[in-house]
Amino acid sequence: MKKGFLVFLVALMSSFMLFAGGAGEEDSTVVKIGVFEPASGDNGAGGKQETLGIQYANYLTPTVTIGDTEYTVELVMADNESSNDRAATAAATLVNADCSVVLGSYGSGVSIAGSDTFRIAGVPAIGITCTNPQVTEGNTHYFRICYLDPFQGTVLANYAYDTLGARKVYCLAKLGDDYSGGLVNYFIERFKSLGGEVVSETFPEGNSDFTSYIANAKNSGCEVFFSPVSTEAAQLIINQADSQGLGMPILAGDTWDSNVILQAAKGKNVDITVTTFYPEGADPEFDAAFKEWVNADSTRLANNGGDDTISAVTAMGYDAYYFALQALQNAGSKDPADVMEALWTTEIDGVTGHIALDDVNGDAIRNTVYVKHANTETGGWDALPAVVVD
Amino acid sequence: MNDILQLENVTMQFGGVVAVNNLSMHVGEGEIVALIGPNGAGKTTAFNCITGVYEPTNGRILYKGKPVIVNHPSGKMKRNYAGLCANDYAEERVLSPTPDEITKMGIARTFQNIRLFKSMTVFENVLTAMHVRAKANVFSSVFRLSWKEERKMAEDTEKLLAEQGLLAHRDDRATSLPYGLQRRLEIARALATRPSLLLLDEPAAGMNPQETQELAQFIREIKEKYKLTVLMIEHHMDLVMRISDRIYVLDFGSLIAEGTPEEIQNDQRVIDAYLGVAEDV
Amino acid sequence: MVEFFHHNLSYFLSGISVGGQYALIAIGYTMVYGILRLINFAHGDVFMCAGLMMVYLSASLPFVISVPLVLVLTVVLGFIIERVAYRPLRSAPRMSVMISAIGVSYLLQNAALYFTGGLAKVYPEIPFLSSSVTIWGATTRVVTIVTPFLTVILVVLLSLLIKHTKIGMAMRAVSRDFETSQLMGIKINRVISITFMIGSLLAAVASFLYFTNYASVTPSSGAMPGLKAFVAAVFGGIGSIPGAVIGAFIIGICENIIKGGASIFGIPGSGWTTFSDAFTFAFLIVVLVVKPTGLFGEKSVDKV
Amino acid sequence: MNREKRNHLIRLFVAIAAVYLAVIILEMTLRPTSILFTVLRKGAIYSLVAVSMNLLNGFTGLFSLGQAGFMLLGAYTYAIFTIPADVKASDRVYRYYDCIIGFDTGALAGLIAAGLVAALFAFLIGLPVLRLKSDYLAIATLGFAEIIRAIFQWDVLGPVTNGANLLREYKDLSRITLPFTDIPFPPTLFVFIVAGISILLIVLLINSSYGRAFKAIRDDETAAEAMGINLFRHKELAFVISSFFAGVSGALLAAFQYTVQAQQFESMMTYEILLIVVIGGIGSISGSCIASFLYIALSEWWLRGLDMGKFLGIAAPDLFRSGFRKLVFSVIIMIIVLFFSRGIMGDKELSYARFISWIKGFGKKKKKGAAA
Repeated sequence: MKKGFLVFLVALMSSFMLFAGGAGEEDSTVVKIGVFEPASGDNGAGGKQETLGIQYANYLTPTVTIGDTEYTVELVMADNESSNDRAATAAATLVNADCSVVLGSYGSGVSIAGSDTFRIAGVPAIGITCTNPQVTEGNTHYFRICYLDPFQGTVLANYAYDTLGARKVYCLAKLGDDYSGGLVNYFIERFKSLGGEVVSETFPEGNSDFTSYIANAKNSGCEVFFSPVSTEAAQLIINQADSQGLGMPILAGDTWDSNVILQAAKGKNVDITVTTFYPEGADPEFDAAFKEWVNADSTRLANNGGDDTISAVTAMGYDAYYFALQALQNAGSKDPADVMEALWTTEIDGVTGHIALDDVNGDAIRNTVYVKHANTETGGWDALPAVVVD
Repeated sequence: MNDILQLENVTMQFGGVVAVNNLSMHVGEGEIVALIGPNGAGKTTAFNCITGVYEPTNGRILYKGKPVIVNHPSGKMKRNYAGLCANDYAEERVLSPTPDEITKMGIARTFQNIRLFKSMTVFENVLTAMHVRAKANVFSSVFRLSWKEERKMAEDTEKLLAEQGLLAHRDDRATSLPYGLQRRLEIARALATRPSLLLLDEPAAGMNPQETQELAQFIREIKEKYKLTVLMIEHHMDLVMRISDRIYVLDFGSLIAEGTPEEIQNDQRVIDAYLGVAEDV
Repeated sequence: MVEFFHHNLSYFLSGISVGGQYALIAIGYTMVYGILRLINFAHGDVFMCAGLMMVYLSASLPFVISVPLVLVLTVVLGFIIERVAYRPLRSAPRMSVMISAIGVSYLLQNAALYFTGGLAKVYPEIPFLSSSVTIWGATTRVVTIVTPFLTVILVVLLSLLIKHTKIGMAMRAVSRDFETSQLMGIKINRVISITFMIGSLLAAVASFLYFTNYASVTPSSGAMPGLKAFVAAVFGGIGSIPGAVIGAFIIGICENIIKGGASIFGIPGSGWTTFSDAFTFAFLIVVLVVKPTGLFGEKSVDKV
Repeated sequence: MNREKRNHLIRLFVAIAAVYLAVIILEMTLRPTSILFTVLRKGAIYSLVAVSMNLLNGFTGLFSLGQAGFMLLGAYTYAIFTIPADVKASDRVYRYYDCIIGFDTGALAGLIAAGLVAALFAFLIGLPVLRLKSDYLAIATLGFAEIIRAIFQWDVLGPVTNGANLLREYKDLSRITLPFTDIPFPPTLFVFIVAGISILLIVLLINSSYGRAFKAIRDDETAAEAMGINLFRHKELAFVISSFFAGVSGALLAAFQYTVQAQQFESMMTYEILLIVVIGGIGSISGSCIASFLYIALSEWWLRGLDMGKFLGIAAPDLFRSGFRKLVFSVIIMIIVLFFSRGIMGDKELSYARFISWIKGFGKKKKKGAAA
C-alpha cells in the first residue's frame, strides 16, 4: 500500500520534472515580458493593481511589431511574495523563461533584491513604482518610470511644513523596509532642514497592534502623523487611529493611493493626505475604458480591491507596458541586450505624463507630484493642487 | 585491607521524605559487598548518591581515602532537614561531582532497569563507553589524526566482547538481545570505562536460577580478572549469600544490620524487616 | 504615580486587552500540552481561520447567526485537525507529531493565502464591541475594556468545568498519567478531542476580540499572536491554566510598555520598538534559566 | 568484513565524484540562468543546514530551533566581511549610516568567519540554555533566534549591520573568483564544494568517538553520564559545531541570494529546515540531503506552474493562481508526514546494497500488482 503510493509519488514527480523542464516548444513570433510583482504578502494589494494596469494594456495591445515581424506579447508572471528572499527566485524564474524585458516591482526592497539576478542574466528591468534610489543607482540594467524618494520626501516635507503648518512630525516606518525607511529618511532630512522636529519609530514585521505607536504620536505632541507604509499596515493604522482618536492629519506617500485605504477610511474620523503618480480623472478616456474592463470580470474586480477606483499604480503599470513595447520597437530585436541599450533613449507620452529617462541611472525625469485627500464620506479621493518642482 | 569506598553519615532527603538516613558503610579493596533490603528501602538512592546522580543532603563519601562527595544542608533544606549530624560537615567544602566525573575517577555502574544505548549495536555500546578514556580532542578525532587510538579502542572492545561471550552478537542491536545477555552487556559496557569499583544494581533481576548461577560465576571471574571491587544491590538471596564477602541491610533508609552472610542470615532485625513484625508482639 | 498611570493609561489598556486575548489562545496551547505533551503549532492558525470565517460569513449573514456559526465551525476545525493530523500519530515519536503540527500550520496558512488571494481582509465591525469609548481621558474601543473581564469569566468557567465535571476530572487524570488513566477506562480519544474543542472555542472567542481591535485578517495574522500566546504558556509553566493566563497578561502589558518606551520613560527613540517582540523571548529565557519549568510548572524528576 | 567496508567506501567515493562531475558538466553546458542551478545551489545550501540541524536534533537528541538565528549570524558576518572597503565607505550600501568597518576579506575568510561568529554566539547562548530540557530548550533557542534577529535590525548597530536594511555588493556567487586570479569560480560548483566539505566533516564527526558520545546522549542521558560522558560539555560541543555549519550555510545562502536582510531569518525558516530533516529521516545524513533537494525542487521548480496558470500542460488560470503551489505543496508535506512518519530514510543511510534491495522489492511488488 505504502509502496504503491511511493510509486505514484515518484511517477508524479517525474512528470513534474518533465513538464517543468521542457517548457514547451519555442514560438518564434512570441516576445515575453516578465511581470515581477507581488501577488501576496504585505504589498500584494498594490502589486495586483499594478499588474492589472499591465494586463489591461496587454489586452488593448497584444502584439508588437519589431522590425518587420509582428510578435505576440506574452506576459510571464512571477509572484515575488513581497519578500526580499523570495525575490531572487522569482526573478530567476522570469529570466529562465526567456523574458526580453521585465516590469516591476511594486515595492523597492524586492526590486533591489531581484536586481542582481537580472544583472547577471543581462535582462533589463523597468521599475514602475519602486521609488528608492538604490534600485537603479550604479547599475545599467534597472530603469524606472516614476519619481524618486528624495524628490517625494522633499515634497511631502514641504507640504507638512508649509501647507499643514506642522513643526513636529511623527514618522513611522516598517523595520527593514527599503521603501518606507527610505522615504521617512528623506522626509526627515528635509523637514529638519526646514527647522522642524521629528519623532521617528519603526514597527517590526507582522505587527498588528499600532495602538502604542498612535499613543506615542499623541503623547509626544506631534502635529502630523507621517507613515508611508504598506497598505496592509495602513488599514490597521487608519482603524486604530480612528478608535483612539489620533486627532492629527495623516500624511503618506504613493502606496496609500489605493482603494484599500479609501475603504478603510470610509466613515472614519481620519484626515488622510497622500502624494501620488496619477490622479483619477486626469485622463477621462483612459479612466472610463479601464473601469469598463475591470467591471467585466469578477477576478479583475477582486484584484482591484473590490471596486473600480483607479489607483495610480495601475496607470503606471499601463504606461510601463507601452514603454516596454516602445523600447522593443526601438531596439528592433527581442534580444534583452538590445532592449537594454534602447531603453536609455526611449520616450513615450503616457497617461501619467511624458516619460523619458535620464542618462545617469535611467530614472524618469519627472517634476510633478499629485496630491490627494481621502474623502471619508464618499469614499473617494479629492484631488488637491499638484506640486511641481523645478 | 584499604577501604576503596567509605560513606559517612550520608542522608538523602527529598522534600520531607528521608530516603536514605545517616548511612555509613565501607567497602574494602577487592571485596564483594551486597546491599540488600526490602523494596523502597533506599538502596538505589544510595547508589545514585555514590554515582553523583543525586547530591546527598548531608554526609561525606570517600573514594580511595579521599573525599569526593561532601554536602551539608543549606538554604531551604537547612530548616526542613530531618536527618542526623546536620552540622558535622558544615565547615567542609561542598563537593558534588557529576556522574561522569565519578566515572572518570573509576566508579562504574549498571542500572536496575537496563539502560543500554537503544539505537546502537552491541559493539558500539561498548565502544562508546571507551570514549571516557580516549585522549583525542575533537579536532584530531574528526580529522582522524587519532586513528591509532581509535583502532586500539576497537580492538579492546572486540577483546572485551569476546571475554563476555558476546562476540557472536557483535553487530546486533543491543535491545534485540535476550534479557540475560542485555544485563551482561551492561556489565561489559561498565567494564569498558576501566573502573576499580563496580556498582551493580540488581544484576540478577528477571533471571532464572540457571542464569543466576552463571551470573555468580561471571561476577567472580570479572572481579579477579579486572581486579575489581564490587558493590551490588540484589534480591536473589542465594546469589547474595554465595558470593558476598559482607552484607549491608537497609530498611526505611536506615542501616539495620551489617555482617558476613552467616551473621545476616541469623539477624532477627533483618528477618523482621523482610517478613514484617506482628503488631502485638 | 497616579499621574504617571493616567498619562500612560492607553498603553496599559491596550496591554491588558492584548494580554487577555493572548490568554485565551494560550489556554489552548497549555491544555493540549498538558495532555499530549505536544506543542500545537497550528493553534495560532486556527485562531486566524476563525477570523477569516467571520469575514466571509458576516458578509452574507447577520451577526446573530454568524457569531455562533463561527464558534461552531472553529470547534469543528479543531476537532478535525486532531482527528486527521494527530490521532494517527498517537504512537509515533513525539517529534513526528510536532512536525505534523507544523505541517497543519503551514497548510492552514497556505489555504488562507490561496483563498484570500494573499490580501488582507477587512474584519467586520461587530456592533457595540467596535464603538469607541473614552475612559479617564484615553480613547479606546469597547472591546479593550470587555476583553479582560470576558477572559477572567471564561477562565473561571473553565476551571469550574475542570474541577467539578466528569470530563474535567478525566482531563486532569489524563494529563497526570496518560497510560494509567487509559487502563482505568478513561476514553482517551474522547478526552483529547474535547480538549482540542475547548481550545478552539476559546481561540474563536479570542479572534472576535483581537480582530475587532485590529480590523484586518491576513494569512499570517495568527503566527505572532500564536507564538506570543505559546510563550505565555511556557512562561507560566506549560500545562498550568492559571500560569498561562498570568503569563499572557504579563507579556501583553510588557510588550506595550516597550512600544511606548520612548514616550513613557522619556527616552528618545533609539529603536526600542525593534525589541517589542524580542523582549518577550528575552523575558522567557530569563525565567526559564532561573526556573526551568516556568512560574507554575511542576518539576519533573527522572527516575533512575 | 573489511573488504565489504572498502567496497562500500569505493562506491561512495565514485558516487560522490559522479555528482561533482555532473555539476561541472551541467555548469559548462547549460545556460547559467537555468532554474536547475537555482535548485541545485539552494538544495545544497539547505542540505548543509539540514545536516547541521540533524547533528543536533537527530544525533545528539537536542531539540533546538535556533538554526535560522545562526544562519543569520553567518550571512551577516559573511556579507559585512566581504563588502569591499570602498563600497562600505560610499553610500551604495550603507546609505543611512557610516560604516565603521574599514576592511574587507575574501570569500573563504568570510565563510570561515561566518562559521566562527555563529559558533561563538552558540557557545555563549549554550551556557544558560543547554541546561534546559526538550521543549523548553526548543522554545528558548527559538527565542534566541528571534532576539538575534531583533539585534541585527537595531538602529544603534546600523554602522555595522546597516540597520534593518539590505546588505548587498558583497562577494556573492557572481563575484567569487578562483584564488589569486580574476577567473570567476563556477558558482554551483563552489556551493557544492563548500557544502560538500562541510557535510563530510560532519559525517566524520558523527563517526568518531565524539559522535558516538552524542548518540549515547540521545539514546539515554543517564546512562551516557554514567559512562563518563560529560553531558554539558558534549551538548555544548554539538551545539557549537552545528551552529558553525549553520553559519557557513547562512553565508552560502547570502552569497546565493545576492542580497541579505535580517527579516527573512524568521522562525518559519527553522520550521522549514526541521521539516526537511524529518522528511529525510531524523538521524540520517543522506536522508537530509535527499529531502533538501526534493523540497527545494518541488517548491521552487516543479510546482511553479501551479502559480502561473499552467501545470502539466493544463491551463486553468482560475484554479492555478497565485498561492495554489503552496497549497498543493503543504498538502504533499502533510501526506508525507502522516504516512511516512519515519521519513524517507528512517535513521538509515543510503547505500548501494540498500538501494539494490529496494529496487528488487519494488519489482516484486509491481509483479504482484500486475498479476492481481
